[in-house]
Amino acid sequence: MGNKLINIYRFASPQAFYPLAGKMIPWFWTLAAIFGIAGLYIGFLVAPTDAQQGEGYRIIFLHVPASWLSMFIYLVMAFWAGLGLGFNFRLSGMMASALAPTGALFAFLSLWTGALWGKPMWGTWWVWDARLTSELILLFLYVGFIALQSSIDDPRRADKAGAILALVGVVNIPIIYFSVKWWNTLHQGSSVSLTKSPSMAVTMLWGMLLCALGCWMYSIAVALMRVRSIMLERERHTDWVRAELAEPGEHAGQE
Amino acid sequence: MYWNSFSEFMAMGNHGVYVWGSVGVMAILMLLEPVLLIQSRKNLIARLKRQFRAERSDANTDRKTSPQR
Amino acid sequence: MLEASNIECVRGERTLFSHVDFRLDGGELLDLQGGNGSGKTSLLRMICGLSAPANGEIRWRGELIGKLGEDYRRELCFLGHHNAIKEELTPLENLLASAKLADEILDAGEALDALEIVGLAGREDLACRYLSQGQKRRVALARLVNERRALWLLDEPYVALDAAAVELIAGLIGAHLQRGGLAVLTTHQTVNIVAGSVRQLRLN
Amino acid sequence: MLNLIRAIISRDLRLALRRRADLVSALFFFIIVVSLFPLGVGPEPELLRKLAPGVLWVAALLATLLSLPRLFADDHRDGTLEQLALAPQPLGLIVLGKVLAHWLVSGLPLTLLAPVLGIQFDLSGEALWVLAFSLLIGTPALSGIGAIGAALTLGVRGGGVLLSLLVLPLYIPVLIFGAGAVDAAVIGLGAQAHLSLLGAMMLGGVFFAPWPTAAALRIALE
Repeated sequence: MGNKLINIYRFASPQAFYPLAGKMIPWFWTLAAIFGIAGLYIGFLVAPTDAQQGEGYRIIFLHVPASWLSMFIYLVMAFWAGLGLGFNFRLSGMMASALAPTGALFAFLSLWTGALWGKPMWGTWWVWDARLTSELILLFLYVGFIALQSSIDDPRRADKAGAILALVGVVNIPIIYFSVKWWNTLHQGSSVSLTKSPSMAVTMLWGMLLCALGCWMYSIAVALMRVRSIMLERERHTDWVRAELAEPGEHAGQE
Repeated sequence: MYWNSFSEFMAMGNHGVYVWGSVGVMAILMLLEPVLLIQSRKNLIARLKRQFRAERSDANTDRKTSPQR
Repeated sequence: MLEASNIECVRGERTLFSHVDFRLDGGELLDLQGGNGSGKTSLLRMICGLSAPANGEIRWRGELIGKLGEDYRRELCFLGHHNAIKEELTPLENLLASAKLADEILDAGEALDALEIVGLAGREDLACRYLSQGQKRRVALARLVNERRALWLLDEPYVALDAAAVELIAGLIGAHLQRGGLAVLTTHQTVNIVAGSVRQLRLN
Repeated sequence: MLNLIRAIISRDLRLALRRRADLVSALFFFIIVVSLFPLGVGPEPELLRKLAPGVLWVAALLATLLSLPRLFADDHRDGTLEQLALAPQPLGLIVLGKVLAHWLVSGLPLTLLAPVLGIQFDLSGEALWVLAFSLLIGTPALSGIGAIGAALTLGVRGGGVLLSLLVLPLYIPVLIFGAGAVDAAVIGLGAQAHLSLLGAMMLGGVFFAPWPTAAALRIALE
């Protein structure tokens, strides 16, 4: 029991995680490339056209994964943040800050692809559709999180404050989504919904899933890259960073 | 394979601008993010190395001057 | 009763102090000394439980102060760097409000007496905005007159006070120690406190 | 416990009354913003009736936001916040008291003022009632949720703007149901569903929000 705890702490220490993350990054890039290429191949080259929406529907293979990831990353971010707040792991706060920009990127991409989809479907770039509106609010939440963390100098306080914000955000997201949906149905029932294709063909589903997996692997790879930089920056006064950055041949001369 | 020709593929049934606009922006941003990360990481490492070297040379000069004191 | 072992304080990247140990029992006073930026205030805030030490632990009656929580806070009286008085309120209102927030019973008569003792007679109904720095400090210190909690934590209590007031506060602290209370002070100057035993701790 | 909350409220109210200028300027901000809209969009009663719920609610939101930065900043500056954090009661209860006091000096006056401004927008009698009632139960939620943001940005660079960035997205559900209730009343539909959801949000905002706020305050004091 005690041993296990020590192991978790060891893993959670930046010193142990830094080289591990470095080894994992190429693997996640490879997976991202495989899934992404497979998904795009199915989505753009194999899948048949949609009778109702024409070829424009193929944006779904980008839009839906981006939306999923933007929401999923917020959840993961809040999970790390909560873990950091509860158990005082240094690593979790760093993970949360490393995830936020990628989540914001996906929220933006979801809005962008949504707008480019809306134009041919609804004849307008922007519709106050429940999904798009919630996605916009999610982007605001990400921006708030990043802005809060970047305006606090002490990284420990930044982590904790960000964690509280992320947790409050996670509690609020369902409420926001529900309220926006309610508001939407009262004001205008949009006839075409982005995901409600009459019959979601199996190939389409596969394409979407593979693209989403690709985006997921991409997020992990990018987040690991970012967290490594954050570790170096924050732990720059520790010995392990010095050892990590020591030029070859210098080790002998140091002592 | 669903498409008959490359030009048909590019046209996307008259929705080419929207489809390729989505694909293009998404591809650019998703490539840009890691590139920027690698860039900033290089800068960070260079900065830290400079800092460590400066500290080391400070320490060395201290050692040299200390016997005179 | 109050024990600290192996305390370490880190501010930003700098370690202000480490391996600080002390033990304080009833009737004893701990005088924290050290230059500016040596971490006196930080240590005092750790003893309060406002901030957590980077390393080490602080115990009150044998229990960790973080575990005790409200039970610990019920026994301590902290006077910080700031006076914690409201400029818009009068000295009397300030004193009554702070007693209420600290969950203490203090009637207006006792409060007036306390203000008189610290030399603010006649100024009870003047908004604190119109008082001098030293007088504001006296308003804050008037709390100590009727304070019967076991542990006093005072950050630079003598700042901005004249010699007579310093004498008076030293007397209040002395009486507190004689009742068996504990006190931790941070100071720049040494002031004689007549009762109890004084321990000193220098932080560099 | 109730004594403590009462003590906090009476202290904060007394302080607010000694500093009436702040209170009044937030109210005038509300009045001015609301009055700007007819000047911007034209005086057609039909259009104004349609805009009224949204305009009044958004203005109330902004007016609340205006007074939020000072919720903890004064106490933080003069050291009172440390004393509150060291009081032998849960900090969450103290925050609850401060939230209620904040509502009494910002939300309640807005509620009382809103029907008068609603007349400018040609709202019917019933719509005015619903407007006042929706603000009455909606503004406590604004104070409660806003307190989280105020605590998180305490003593932080660019606090005021950052505060709006953090808090406004969280206000959206309150805005939707608050303005929606008035809207429903204007159209002649029942506003009850909106109002009960708003009531639920108020309970959540007032009784749940003080705890994360207290945690954020402790972080700010560290």
